[in-house]
Amino acid sequence: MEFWRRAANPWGQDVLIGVSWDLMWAAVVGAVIFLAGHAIWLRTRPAESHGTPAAAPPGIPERIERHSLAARIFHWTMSASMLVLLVTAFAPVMGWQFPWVTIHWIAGVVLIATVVYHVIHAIGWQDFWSMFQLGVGEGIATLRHVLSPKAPAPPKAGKYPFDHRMYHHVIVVVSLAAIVTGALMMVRIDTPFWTRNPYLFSDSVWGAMYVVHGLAGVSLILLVAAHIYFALRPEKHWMTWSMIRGWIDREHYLEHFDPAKWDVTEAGGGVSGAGGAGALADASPSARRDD
Amino acid sequence: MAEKLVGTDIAPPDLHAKITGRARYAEDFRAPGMVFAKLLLSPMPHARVRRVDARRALAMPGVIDILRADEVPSRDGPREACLTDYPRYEGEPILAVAAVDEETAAAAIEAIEIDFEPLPFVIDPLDSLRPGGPNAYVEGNQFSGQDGWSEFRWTAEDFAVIDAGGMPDPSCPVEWTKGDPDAAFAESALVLEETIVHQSLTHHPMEPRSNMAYWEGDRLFAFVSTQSTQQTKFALASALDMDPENITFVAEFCGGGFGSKISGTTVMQVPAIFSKKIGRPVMLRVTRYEENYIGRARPGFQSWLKMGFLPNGKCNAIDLIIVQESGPYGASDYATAGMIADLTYTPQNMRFRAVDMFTNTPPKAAQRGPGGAQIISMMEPILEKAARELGVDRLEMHRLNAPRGDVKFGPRDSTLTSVHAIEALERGAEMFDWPAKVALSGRRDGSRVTGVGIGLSPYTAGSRDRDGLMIIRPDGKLYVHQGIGNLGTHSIADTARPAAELLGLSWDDVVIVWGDSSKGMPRSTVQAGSQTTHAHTRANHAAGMDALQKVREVAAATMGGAPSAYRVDGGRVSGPGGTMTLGRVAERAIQMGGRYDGHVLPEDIHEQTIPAAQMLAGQGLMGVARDNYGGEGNVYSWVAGFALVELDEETGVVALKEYVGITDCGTVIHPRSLGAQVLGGSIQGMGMAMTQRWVFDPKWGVPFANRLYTARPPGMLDVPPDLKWDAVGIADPTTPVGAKGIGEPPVGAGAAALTCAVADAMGGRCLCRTPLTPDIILAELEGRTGVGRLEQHVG
Amino acid sequence: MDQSEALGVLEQKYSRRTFIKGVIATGATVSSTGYLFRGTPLLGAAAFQTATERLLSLNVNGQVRRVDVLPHETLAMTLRYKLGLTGTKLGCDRAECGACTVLVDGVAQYGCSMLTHQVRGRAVTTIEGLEDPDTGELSTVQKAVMDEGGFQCAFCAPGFIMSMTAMLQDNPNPTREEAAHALSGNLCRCADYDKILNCAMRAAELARSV
Amino acid sequence: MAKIRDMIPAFELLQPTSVEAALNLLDEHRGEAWVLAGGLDSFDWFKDRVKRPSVVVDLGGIAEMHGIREVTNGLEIGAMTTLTEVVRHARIRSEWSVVADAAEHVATPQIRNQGTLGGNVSQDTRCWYYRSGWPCYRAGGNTCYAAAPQAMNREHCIMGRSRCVAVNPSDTAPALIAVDAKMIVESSKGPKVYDAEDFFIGPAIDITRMTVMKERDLLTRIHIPSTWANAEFYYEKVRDRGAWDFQLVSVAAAFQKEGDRITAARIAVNGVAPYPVRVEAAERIVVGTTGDEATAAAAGEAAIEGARALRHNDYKIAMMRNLVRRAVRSVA
Repeated sequence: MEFWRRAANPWGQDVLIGVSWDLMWAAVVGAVIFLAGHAIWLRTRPAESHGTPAAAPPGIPERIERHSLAARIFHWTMSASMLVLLVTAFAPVMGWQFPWVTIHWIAGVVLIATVVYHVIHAIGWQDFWSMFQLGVGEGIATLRHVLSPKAPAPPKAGKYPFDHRMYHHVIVVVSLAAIVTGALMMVRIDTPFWTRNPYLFSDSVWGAMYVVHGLAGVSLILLVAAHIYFALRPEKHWMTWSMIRGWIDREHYLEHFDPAKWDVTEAGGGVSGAGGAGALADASPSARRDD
Repeated sequence: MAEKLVGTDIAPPDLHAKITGRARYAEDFRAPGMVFAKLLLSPMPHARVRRVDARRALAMPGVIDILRADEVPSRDGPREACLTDYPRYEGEPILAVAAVDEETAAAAIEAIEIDFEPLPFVIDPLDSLRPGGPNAYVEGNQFSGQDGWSEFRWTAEDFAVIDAGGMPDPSCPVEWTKGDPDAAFAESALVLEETIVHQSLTHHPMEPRSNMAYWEGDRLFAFVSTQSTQQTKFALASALDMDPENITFVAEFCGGGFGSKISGTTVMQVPAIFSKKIGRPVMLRVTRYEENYIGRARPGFQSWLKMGFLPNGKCNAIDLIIVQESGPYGASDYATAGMIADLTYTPQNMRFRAVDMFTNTPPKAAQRGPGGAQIISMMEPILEKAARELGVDRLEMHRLNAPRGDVKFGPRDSTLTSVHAIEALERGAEMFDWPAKVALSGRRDGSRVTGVGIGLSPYTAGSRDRDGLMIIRPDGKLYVHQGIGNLGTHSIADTARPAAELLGLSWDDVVIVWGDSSKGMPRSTVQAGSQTTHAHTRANHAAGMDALQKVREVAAATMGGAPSAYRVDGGRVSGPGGTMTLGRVAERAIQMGGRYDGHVLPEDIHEQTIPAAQMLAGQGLMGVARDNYGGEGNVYSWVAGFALVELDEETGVVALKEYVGITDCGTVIHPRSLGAQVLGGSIQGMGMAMTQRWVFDPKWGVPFANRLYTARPPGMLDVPPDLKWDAVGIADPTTPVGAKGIGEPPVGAGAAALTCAVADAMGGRCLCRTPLTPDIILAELEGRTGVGRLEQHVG
Repeated sequence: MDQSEALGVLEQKYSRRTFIKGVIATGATVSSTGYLFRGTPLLGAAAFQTATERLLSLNVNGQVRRVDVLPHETLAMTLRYKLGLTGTKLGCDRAECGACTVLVDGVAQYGCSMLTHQVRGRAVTTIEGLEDPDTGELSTVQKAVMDEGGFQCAFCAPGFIMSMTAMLQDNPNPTREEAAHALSGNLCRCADYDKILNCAMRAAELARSV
Repeated sequence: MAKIRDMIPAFELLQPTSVEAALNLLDEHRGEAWVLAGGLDSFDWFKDRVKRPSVVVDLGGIAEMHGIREVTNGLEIGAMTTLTEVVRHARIRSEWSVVADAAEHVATPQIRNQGTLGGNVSQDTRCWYYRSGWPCYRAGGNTCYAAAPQAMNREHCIMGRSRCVAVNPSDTAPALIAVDAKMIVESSKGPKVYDAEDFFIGPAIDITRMTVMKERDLLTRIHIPSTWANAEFYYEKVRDRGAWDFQLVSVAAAFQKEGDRITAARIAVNGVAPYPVRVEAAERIVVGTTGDEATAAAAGEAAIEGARALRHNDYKIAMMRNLVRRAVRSVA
């Protein structure tokens, strides 16, 4: 299997021009194996019981807003553009040939726009820290529990469980890599905005950029496949729905989340907890709406 | 009465071999155990070789050895070596590999790991002239013998003017002025100022510069493709620093050179050195792709021209600035261009400035009419533009400005032996029917517009002081030994005619000996600058006179009476004492020895002639002499070209419909061959004016027009199927035969006739750049963006 | 995969009737005249399996010549370096200049741009084959060229003469324009086109008078 | 690796004598085989040592791919029929003269004697950056050197670009589009028939190919339907030299008329895009007219709709417009 694509530049110097498409196939195969593996592995485990939810603190509404409309719009636009990018990037290589370049770069521009919006939104209006808290202990516990069913279930999470946070971080890194390199690559193609210039950087710099873009691309095959897979798993439907409807019901809330870490009570604003001040921003509107 | 040889059509003696495939060009020779060399060419326009690892290549079965730059002669400064670790253009040979067959050699070259350090490079000379611009050499962009390397730039002010489209007033390393140009311009009724770009173009002779060599002891046997023969032997000897007499130099045929193989080629050293190293004959088969790089090219000009005219159309002042694109090893076209501008338009007031800039493009060399062809094709349309604006007939304009016999030109007021340019113009006007044709100027047929133009082009056409060497053998035949090359001008045979005529021999009794130094060659010219016909009709005439005198003396000595009383004709010498055949005379000469059979040689013959004469001594009656005819002034020949074109305004395509070329080159020796020179040279000029050019990618500094179809030399369908020519035929008084050379001048005439005709078809608009390809013409006509005003190497 | 093995397989699949296998590019040739393609050991072993197939019977200038030819060898190379017929010139080796023009079954083609294995069983004529083999008498075209004083450097001459020969077969009475078109596949850098056309017209004239 | 030219790298030469055998060989040698028709494009690649197939399948011995056959509703030209045969064929000359005309404009007599119609339409682009073996998009790299700001792109395209700006070099392609020819492409999966204009593809679809043909496909026959027989034709090729030159721009057109009115038209231009362009906008304009000057001018303008020049080929826009204009004008 090849990892890189190399070529001799016009002066006969050996330069890197990108990742080998073998990696794309590897990612596809990898994804299939992981999903199948996970499905089988899950069957071998006893059904998860989270035990009876702790006595519900008072004032927890029937429907708890998990994703604001804005957040949902962001999520779906981003995923749409991401899917388009992946299809336009890899389908032609896999043999389905169509004029992909324009669609690809336009989808790229959309993605960039949504990401910019998301960052601003997350910092200004969402509970930024609820995503960026570290939670090492929680991580270890989750890992233990995954490895052996006998290990005690990890403590209930705040708004974003450990695995969600981890996935989010990986996506952030990978997409940013793809976005930055992709944006620079637009210098090399015809867009209405500028005349292209393949000589903006040296061969080797471009080569490195193509490699990063390619690696990010094939990683995204894996990540997106996994994400969709989990979203579709029956036991996760309630959460998938929350990305469509925006809310989860009290049962799932009490079953999966620690009210102490994700306070959704009217009084929540006053309660100090791991959610911290940030929690206000997120929790209070839902509370208000439930009035 | 002796058969008339001068002025008749006689097929050259080598023609039979040429048309039956027997003629052997360098690549047709074979030697037992011959192996093949291949060159590794630089992939970069300017670089330094950091590391070469040939272990894998040398380990290949069939690979014999490698030849590196440190094993071949090299000199400091901008001087070319046959191999180098410091390549100054893409395609410069770095090293050579020899193998049992070419395929193995090629595979070996590919197996060599070589690492280059890229260096800054210059493709367009103006870049190197700009403040802070790059240099073609690490050491600088100018070189002089005394001061070595330096950096030469024009000022920001100069470039401000240039970029604004004006004519700068820059300092230049080369500058001369005569008269008072500024005062003269003030008096001019019309002053034209133009920016002109003349492209660089490759020679591309049909035969690439392949060659083969082997050694027997200390003797080198070299089989080379070269324009000259004897002088190339000396060039090779000095390059290899060896005794010329230890070289057996074979160059029976040359598949074209046009200035690119004058005294051989640099690459001819490779097989010579390599075969010595490995002790086996080495054939270096140069491919067209390689020829494109190492095969030489005409230097391009970027130029500013100011011409002043009096009301009657007489040019009274010229201010000319030339930036020459000189490649890595220089060229001197610009100097000739200045001289010829002054000679052709006789302004009396002229300022000439030039700078030759080293560039990292393949090496430049004289190309048929070097300098002259460029400047004529550039300036004639300006002259005709002036005619239009002053309302003077263009033929009259050319006649008015053409030089008379008393012309003094150039910085040192050089003179001419003879000039009949005006007669050439008049004969041409008659043959072309100028009045009728000029009436067609501007005629429209649908989108096609007719244009007519005239190009008058001079060039040097002779030299003196060479030696002639010939022998009448006992078989009664005259053996004329020629040291000049055989590049297709037929001069090896034609320059022998005067001698044969003097001796009253029929052409069947004349044997031409050429192309092999072991057969004995007299001191000869390099076959360049159209010297040969002039120089060697004189030299052979002198040797013929010597032979004639000796024949009479031998006859007198044998049969009694005074030598002067003996007449030589029809292979016999007869006089008071009776008659004897020249064969018998030859036998007697051998018996008499001394100066008669060459055992005693004239004092004044050149040292290069002596070994040949000594080798031939005792084999017959020897005619050997130096050309002592002397004569003052420069020898120039002229061609006046007349063209009629149709320009299609919808496609920019120019179709040449009629062409007439008239030459003033003195006495006509071989009419059919002269016609071939006049028309062939003119067509080369047409290719220069219309299609041929280099193209370089500015980012990578590599040429793209590296195939014949991209370099675009003219083919059969690019010229009308019938072209006309004639010669004025007035003998040059300073030479006994009256003949001058013809090789160079037609090129400028053919080119200028077309650049003028195209300008005429465009209503007098001069594009002032060549080649005039459809894209450039159409862009101009349609007012679309074309190539930049001063861009070199585009298209 | 070992090529001889592959070919073994192929041989079973295709009977010789429907599938003539070109010789493969391995093994040393037994040619003694091969200068250019001496058949370098580089190209691998297994000579014994292929040497026989590489031996071709070429019909050149009326003679059948047995010659050892590599599959990727061009006709011009075989002629020049294996058969010693150096009259066929290589000006560009890219089907651009016409110096290598030869007749294949009477049709003018560029010898530099066809494989020798493609002319198997066809009649090849080169410049050396135009003279009468017995009397050495020049062909009509050659005589015409002699009459007109021929070419300049003449490196292009063999190719032009072959093209003229082919032209006269197709069109015995060409106009100058037609002749120019028929000869447009040959380049003359001396640009002696006017005289070359004179030769062509003279050749047609001689052919008619014969 | 040091650059060497004009030495064909060794390959295995296979000379099948039937289409079936050829297709089997292509399957057999998937990924390493090169199809050789007349060879004039192939030998260039080989001699440049840029393309180094280990197996070459020479179609020269396949009798069924040679010659011109009369078929119901038209002619069928074997893909291995030489251009000279096409030029000299009586019916093509009289009924589809534009095809003979185009074929006669190819390079030189020697090349037409060897080059085939199939090869002429299948040949690769002449972009000199690509032909030099540079790692451009078309060569599987990630750059178009010809579209760089300072690049030399006088011969390149003014429309249909997608990263690559090369042009299709075929002289016969536009003529075949003008007569609505059908290309029959066979593979071991069976034959497929393409309209001439769909046979050529642009870089947007696949930047590494000029035609629909993938590896293991063979263009075996070209069918010329009677539909356009004896129409009024126009062909013109603008080039730098009178012989051995590719088009700067070429146009081929066919017009059907009733009285002096044009009832149907097909106009194709080559040298302006990575594929021969059928200018339907111009066709629509001329139908119903007499091909008068005004119509011709309008058609010319319609043809260059959306054309965009590179640094050195702005002239091509005018040239294309003028050639289309001339083609239409020729009818009147």
